[in-house]
Amino acid sequence: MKKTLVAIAALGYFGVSVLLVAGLGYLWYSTGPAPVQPIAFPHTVHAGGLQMPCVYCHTFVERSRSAGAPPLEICMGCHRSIATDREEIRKLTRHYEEKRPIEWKRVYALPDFIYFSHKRHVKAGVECATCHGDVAGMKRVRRVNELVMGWCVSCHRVRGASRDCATCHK
Amino acid sequence: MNPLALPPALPPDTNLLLRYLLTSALLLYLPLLGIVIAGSTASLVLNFFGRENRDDRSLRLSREWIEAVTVNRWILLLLGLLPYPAIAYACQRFLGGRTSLPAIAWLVPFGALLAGCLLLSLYRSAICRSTELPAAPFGAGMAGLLAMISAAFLSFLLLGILVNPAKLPLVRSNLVFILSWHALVEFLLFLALSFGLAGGIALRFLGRSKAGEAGGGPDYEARVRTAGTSFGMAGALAAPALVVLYLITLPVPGLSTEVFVMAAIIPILALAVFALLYLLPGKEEGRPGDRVSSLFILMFLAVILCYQTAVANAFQGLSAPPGPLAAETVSKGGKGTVKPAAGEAAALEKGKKVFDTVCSVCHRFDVKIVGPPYNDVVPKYTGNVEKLKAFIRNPVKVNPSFPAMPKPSIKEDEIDAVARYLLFTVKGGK
Amino acid sequence: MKRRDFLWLLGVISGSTVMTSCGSGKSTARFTSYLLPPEEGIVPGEANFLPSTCTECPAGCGVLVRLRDGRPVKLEGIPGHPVNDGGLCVRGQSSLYRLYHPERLRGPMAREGGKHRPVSWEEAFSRVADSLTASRQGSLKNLFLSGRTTGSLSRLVDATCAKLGIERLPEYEVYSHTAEKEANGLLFGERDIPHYRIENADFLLTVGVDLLETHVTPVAYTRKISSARARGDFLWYHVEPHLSLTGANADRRFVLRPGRERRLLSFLLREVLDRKTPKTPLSGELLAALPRTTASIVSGETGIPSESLKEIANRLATAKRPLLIAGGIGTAQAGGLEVASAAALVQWGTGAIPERVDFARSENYRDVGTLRDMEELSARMGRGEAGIVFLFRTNPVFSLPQRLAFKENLKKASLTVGMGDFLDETLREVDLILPLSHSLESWGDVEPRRGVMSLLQPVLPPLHDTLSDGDVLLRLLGKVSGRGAPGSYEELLHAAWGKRLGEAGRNRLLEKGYAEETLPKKAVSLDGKRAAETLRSAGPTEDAGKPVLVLAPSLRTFDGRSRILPILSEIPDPLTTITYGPWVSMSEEDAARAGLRDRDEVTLTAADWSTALPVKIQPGLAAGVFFAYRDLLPSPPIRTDRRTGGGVEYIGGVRISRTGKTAEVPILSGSFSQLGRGLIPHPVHLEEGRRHDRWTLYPEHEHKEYRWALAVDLERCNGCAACVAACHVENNVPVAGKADHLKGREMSWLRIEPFYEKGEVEFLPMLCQQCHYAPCESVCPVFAAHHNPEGLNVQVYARCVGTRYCSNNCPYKVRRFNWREHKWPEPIDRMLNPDVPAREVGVMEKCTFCIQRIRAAKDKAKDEGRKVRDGEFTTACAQSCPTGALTFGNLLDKESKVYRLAHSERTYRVFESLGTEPSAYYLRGRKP
Amino acid sequence: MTRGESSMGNADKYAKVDRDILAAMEKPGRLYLAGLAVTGSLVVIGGILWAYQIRNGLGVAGYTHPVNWAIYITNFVFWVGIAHSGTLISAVLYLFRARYRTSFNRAAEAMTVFALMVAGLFPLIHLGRSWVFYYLIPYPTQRQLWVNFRSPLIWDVFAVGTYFTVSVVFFYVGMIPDFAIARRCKEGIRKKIYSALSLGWKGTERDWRHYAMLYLFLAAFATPLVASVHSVVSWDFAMSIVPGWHTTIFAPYFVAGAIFSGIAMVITLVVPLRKAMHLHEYITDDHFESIAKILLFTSLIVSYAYIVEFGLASYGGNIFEMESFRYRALGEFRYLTWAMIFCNSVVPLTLFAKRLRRNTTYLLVVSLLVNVGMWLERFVIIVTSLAHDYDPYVWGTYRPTYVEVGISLGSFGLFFMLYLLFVKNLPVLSITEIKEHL
Repeated sequence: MKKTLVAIAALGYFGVSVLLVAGLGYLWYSTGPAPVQPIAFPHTVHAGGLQMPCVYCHTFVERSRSAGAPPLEICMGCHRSIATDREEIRKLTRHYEEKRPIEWKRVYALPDFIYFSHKRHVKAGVECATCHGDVAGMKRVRRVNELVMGWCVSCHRVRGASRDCATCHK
Repeated sequence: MNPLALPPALPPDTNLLLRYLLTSALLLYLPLLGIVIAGSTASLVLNFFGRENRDDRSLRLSREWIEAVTVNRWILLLLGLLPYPAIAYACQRFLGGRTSLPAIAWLVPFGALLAGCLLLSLYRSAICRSTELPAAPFGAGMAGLLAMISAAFLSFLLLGILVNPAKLPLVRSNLVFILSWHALVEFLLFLALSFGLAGGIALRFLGRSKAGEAGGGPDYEARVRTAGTSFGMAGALAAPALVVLYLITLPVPGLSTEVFVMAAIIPILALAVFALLYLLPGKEEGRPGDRVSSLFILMFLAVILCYQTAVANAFQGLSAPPGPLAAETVSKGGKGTVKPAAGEAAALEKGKKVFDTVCSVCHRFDVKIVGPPYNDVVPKYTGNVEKLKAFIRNPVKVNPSFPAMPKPSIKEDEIDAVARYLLFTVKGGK
Repeated sequence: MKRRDFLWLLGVISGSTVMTSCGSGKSTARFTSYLLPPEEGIVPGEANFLPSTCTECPAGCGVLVRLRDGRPVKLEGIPGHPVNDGGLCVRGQSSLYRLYHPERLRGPMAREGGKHRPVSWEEAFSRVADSLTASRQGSLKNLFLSGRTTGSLSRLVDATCAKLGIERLPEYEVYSHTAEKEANGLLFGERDIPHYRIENADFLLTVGVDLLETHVTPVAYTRKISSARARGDFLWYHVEPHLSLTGANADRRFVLRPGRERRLLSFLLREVLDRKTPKTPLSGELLAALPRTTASIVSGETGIPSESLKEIANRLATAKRPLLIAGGIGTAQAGGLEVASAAALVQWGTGAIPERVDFARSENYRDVGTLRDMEELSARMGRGEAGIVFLFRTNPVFSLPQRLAFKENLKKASLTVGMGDFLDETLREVDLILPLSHSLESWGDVEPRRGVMSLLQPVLPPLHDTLSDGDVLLRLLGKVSGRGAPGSYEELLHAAWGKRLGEAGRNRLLEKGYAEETLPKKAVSLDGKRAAETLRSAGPTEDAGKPVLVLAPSLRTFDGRSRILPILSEIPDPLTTITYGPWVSMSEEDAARAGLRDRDEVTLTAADWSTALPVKIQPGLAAGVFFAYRDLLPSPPIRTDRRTGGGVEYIGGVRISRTGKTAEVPILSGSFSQLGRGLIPHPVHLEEGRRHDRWTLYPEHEHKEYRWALAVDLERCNGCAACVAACHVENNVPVAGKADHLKGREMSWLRIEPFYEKGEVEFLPMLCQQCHYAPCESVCPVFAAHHNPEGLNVQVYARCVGTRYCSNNCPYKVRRFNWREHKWPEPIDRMLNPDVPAREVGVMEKCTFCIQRIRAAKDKAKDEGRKVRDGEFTTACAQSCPTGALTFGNLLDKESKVYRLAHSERTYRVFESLGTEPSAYYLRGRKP
Repeated sequence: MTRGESSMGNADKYAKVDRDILAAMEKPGRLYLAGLAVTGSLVVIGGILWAYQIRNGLGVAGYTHPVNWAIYITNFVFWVGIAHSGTLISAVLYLFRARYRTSFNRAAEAMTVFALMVAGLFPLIHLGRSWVFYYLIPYPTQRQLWVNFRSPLIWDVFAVGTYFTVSVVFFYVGMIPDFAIARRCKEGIRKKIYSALSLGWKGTERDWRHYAMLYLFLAAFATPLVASVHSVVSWDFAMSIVPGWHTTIFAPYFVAGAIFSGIAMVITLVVPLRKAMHLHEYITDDHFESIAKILLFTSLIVSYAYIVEFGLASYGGNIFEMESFRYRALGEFRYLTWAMIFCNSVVPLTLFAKRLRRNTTYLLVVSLLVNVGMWLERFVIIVTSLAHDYDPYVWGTYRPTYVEVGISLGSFGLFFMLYLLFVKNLPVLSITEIKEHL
């Protein structure tokens, strides 16, 4: 009697731990560094194959604190005529015609209380890849750096940029 | 010059090969270290409480155990120490890829390990001679154990860095930042597995006593079984929880499906161990020692593979760590051989910018991408800027083999600038 | 802002959650591909500005709307605007809350039995149309009552009324300035309020008029006065029975018995005429009509010592460019007409007309009706003559006295249609509610002053199912005519502007937000005969009877229309520092006599009215005079003046009796006296001697490029609290609410401390002093409070653990702690400034000289490869200050304005003896 | 061989000692259980209230601006104070070889440990964001931030931390031999635990030699801590610029106060203990008399400090300071102030009478009053000084809510619960030492 009880308990314990591992796995997959986007945009083709400059789509990266996702008009600029038969492109055109903005899943997000300006960093000569990794090589964009404070600070340290709290903390 | 300084990047397959070699080396090494630690712990504890109330059985077990785990001092030294520098250097060189730590970081645990082995062998030889152990060797044993444990811990901290490359700049500037939660958890996991393995080994090798021997006999064997079983149980029960913690504390970039799969194996194996030990019959032949041990070895393997994959993930897609500012800015800057006409320069500069940001999406001068190479199409406009500008303003499909060129969203002055730039460049100006 | 921008913004506006109230949450700013690239000059993530007009009160100040991703987040005055020239009052700063207020009407509603139920616009309009025809058959009069409307809207209303056979009633304003208009009408044939050019005067005498609170166009007056003061030869005397902010800021303030203004005025008139004869001498008839009196008599009547009387008269007569303004409660009384016309005559006599009293640019109050008009309206409705009654942006039920029974009579109309933005007292009574858009959601223009046009333009699409003022009328017209709306109001306006200003003029209007027409000088002539009659026909001075309750206009909520803005109850009344709830102010003597202490509740009883109010003892108030702000007293017992038909704001013969209860009134000030602690020292450098040299082990703070500092000129500060409101909005300072205020947990980063000394009050704006040796920094265990290289005491909210040691150690007590989580109910959360995080529960927060603005300015400067220029940007408080009392800048820049001020001999710093070396410099004492 | 067995002559005496003292650890009676229940429920209530406060923010407590610190810090200082006499009695008296120490030391040491546990909670309870308390601990983080070593609060963290560690070790080491004895008398699981706790104590000469050395060392080490820790705590106030806090006298003043309140608490605890556990032979009236003398002495020091404080303010000529003390003596908290003076300065004077010193009931009453008085002292110092500081505009007041009160009661509950548990599970008197002195 006691033996079976213990056996059940043990089974439960190990089972739960396996489930936990699975759960963590799922969590990582759903909210992890490489979310599945509404439209499977291949950076490998655009930034990789065509070697399009990042600025062509992320228009504001040199002008604003937020790089921003390209307005659909920019995509349509080419895809009115190019590769219009592909499924993903059809999705794009549908969005454009129905005047529905595309809600991309965020890959990198900073807390509310942080002030970060792409403009400043780009103008200081930081390559996009320094933080975003080799995006041209990613079929689905993957977070390669956890944006933790120490990471930012160490880079500021190395480059001799300002390390006053108020530089980043609003 | 740091002896462990970075080599030039290796060809990827070499890297991979070495990585697998390293894995197997670790697989050999970590369990061994673990056994030594766990075994000597057991021995010391038994000895301590044995002495307290004249308990020959525990004293004897204590002796046997330490003998089992440290076969003799030379082997101990050999096995314990030789692989270490190799692994350290390998980690440095291949796991880390572009990373490097100061040599001292690897030398400290190595030294600790050395000391640990020596002290433990002292203890071992002492306890082999007599059961009524004088204080000094006991202390030596304690010290040795501590040294071993700290050595192991430090190594794990160092390995932990490689799962979180973003930390490296910090560690370089301040070694304290080597501390990390997931390294701690991994270390605990390692200890748990080691104790389990030690338990397995105890069940396998110890307690084979001839009758009539002092402190021998069946109850001694019972004692051995309980000891072994409890060690094994402890390991089996601790492992799953620690695995979960390990996954939680692992830096996100290190995670991937493989890691989770590998991690999920461990609780299952642990369950198997538990079952084995729990259903352990009291009889001689039912010794599950070898099976238990092998299961624990498997768990070790899983953990190590987990770790390796995590490291691989962490480094995948990561570009060069930030160097000082100058390095980046120098790479920028225009390239010019033929000077353009004075005054024209500004317009050309502007034109180039437009080309870089807009046209270059589909066009190059010499190669065909989406659109035709300029060197083929632009020359026909030579000396006729307006015509080219008109085309850019609203393009018309010319060559059926290319998709129609979309109307670029650029302003009039930009159109003018880029047209001039194109003509100038195809003329061979650079 | 054009349609395509709305298209671009599509998705941002629609239910974008901008910031969670939890400061530490991951940013929820969305990552969206919009359809079109935004307009030139609009960069997502960066702010842009659009001009519009503030509609919080009829003054019509121009505002620049600060937009972030299509959301208005801040209002600032338009520099150079003819009305407010960059300044903005506390109400204007707060009025964003009106746009985002959660209780705004979200769609048309119709009364079903007792309750209102939502209906469609179509339904609503057809209902109006039906009953229009119905009342046409039933020979009922349809009436249209609105608040003051000017410019194109007024014309549109006229047109609509004409088309639909509706009688447009005179506009209803609580502050209608009837007597002044009447007097000007009688004497000069100009039935309007002239534009007072105070900036040209060298001596200003104001009688009862509340220039700084509500009178016609307070911000304009404030700026004019401060510019006159800046000239140095300006002197300002004020005469009033109670204590007002205006009085508190005059150079000298004389207290007279309520109701005796006419005696004073006639004395002054007499004196002036005796001393100097005007360019066009007065007719003998008029001179004969002037009442004869002497200083001693008048002194006896008014209670002003006769030497002071002589002094005033003397100044008035001898000043080169004197100006006398009587108004506000000074003329809203029995015999107000005499006061006003005497004042007008003085203006005439002293040659103030037309240089300083400009009728050419009069303030467009012609169409505003009187209290008597409302009596008639109420009576007509009572007699059942009214068909449809339209109530357009007006709230008579709240402000009219009980005796008019307006509320009851309203029910007798066949249909009552209310148009407004909130379910206020009036709209609660009507049958049909047509919600109007906020002025930031609609096109329009106002003409607050003749020849001055100010633009209203939509900066965001309507948040709710509302229509703009114009479009409602157009749609109604369309419905009734059955031919659909004759175009949108927008088109109509553009056409009108084109016609009036020409193409170029219209574009300038759209770009700058205002347009000024050049008008010919208007020469008015005095009608001596009528003037004489007026003076003769004056009855005997009827004494209000003691004690008198003065219904003072309120700085914070005008006539009560701004009560719904939560932030205005959050900001303390400058004189009493009371935030929430009504109260009656009482002189020390009276309180002592009745044995009353602060917060004791008393019942005020007048002829046919009584109410219970808590008491606040008000230093500097004359015995026998109580005063309460009118906006806090629903339907007060106001009599109608028999001659002008205006309201009488003095309530005589008020009896008080204590109820024995003590009400809960949040009085923020712990002490009205500075107890000799030298916060406002006299003379300035009394603390100089006690400055000690320091010896420290720690490295000195060094400032390489910038060291930010703020200079506060106490001579200019008039305590109007505009800066406080600006700070609230700019920095997402939460609204704590009454319960917290009672516990002393207000959240404002910037407060204005009134300190009284023998009845005289001085205001001390207190904000974080950004000390060089800050006591708060050394005690913070986690470096949440730290000193940044630019001399600011930065607070890192994410790091703060909430030991509150910093606040204990702050001698100025300017740090605020988040005692609880402050909610931002939708849609107010869209008003949050994205550049400033909303603070989490349990963290300390404080002023950092608007570090987000500093950051932006430095960013811009860096792009252009230069240092930040002086005056290139400024803090929210300094920007909003109508008097320019606050100056912000870089102390390391020897050329900067703030450097000059910081090194003036008028400068001191609060608690200098503590050696904290603040970066906030206070200036006191007139320039020598 | 324990000393107990070494000299056969007193064997029975020794046996009796073991019996008596271990008898205290036998099955608990009704009263004990009731006490446990009461204290336990207080703890639960306190816990719930704390949870409530964490969920809804500190606003649920009566704190205001400007009174940012109040009851929680008061409790913190109070409990740290209580903690002091523990080590003091034990260590200092050990160094002085004071015989009557043996009857108090164990109780006192236990008190130290528990009081510190309770005290340690309050800085956390008091935090606005308790869940990030670890920002206060200097540990290497990826943020590359350290704590601000200029802040007295950080000194607190260290001081209290050190003191806690040392007193725990001291407490434990002192008990090792007794565990060994308990090990012999007990059966079952408890035996296992005791034998584990006794660290294989064998009672050989070697053991005793090491033991004595270690204990002496710890005593010597702990004594200066008594002074240092409370000085540091007092600097929380003295280092600030708040009028009424910013005084040089605070360090000695607080140390004296701490010992004062601690001694009082010892009496409060030991008197009932002696009664309940029938330990009259081991804790005699002489012992009480001597400890009462200490109480009297420290009371005099504290009173002197009061006089100095008010004196400084009155002739210091600093208007802020003057106002602060005027408010303290005559303001709305005046009753508390005078109650405090009565309890701390007036009542103890009666102890000049020998008869009263030897009357345990009277001592109990006095000690209770002193506890109250000392709590009030901290409260008055903290609250009144904050309520009226520099800028008169922000002057405010403070009214506690049920949350603070509940949590404070909870803390007392926790303390006494721990104490009750201690009484039943560990030897309340140092058996071996008592034997030494037989």
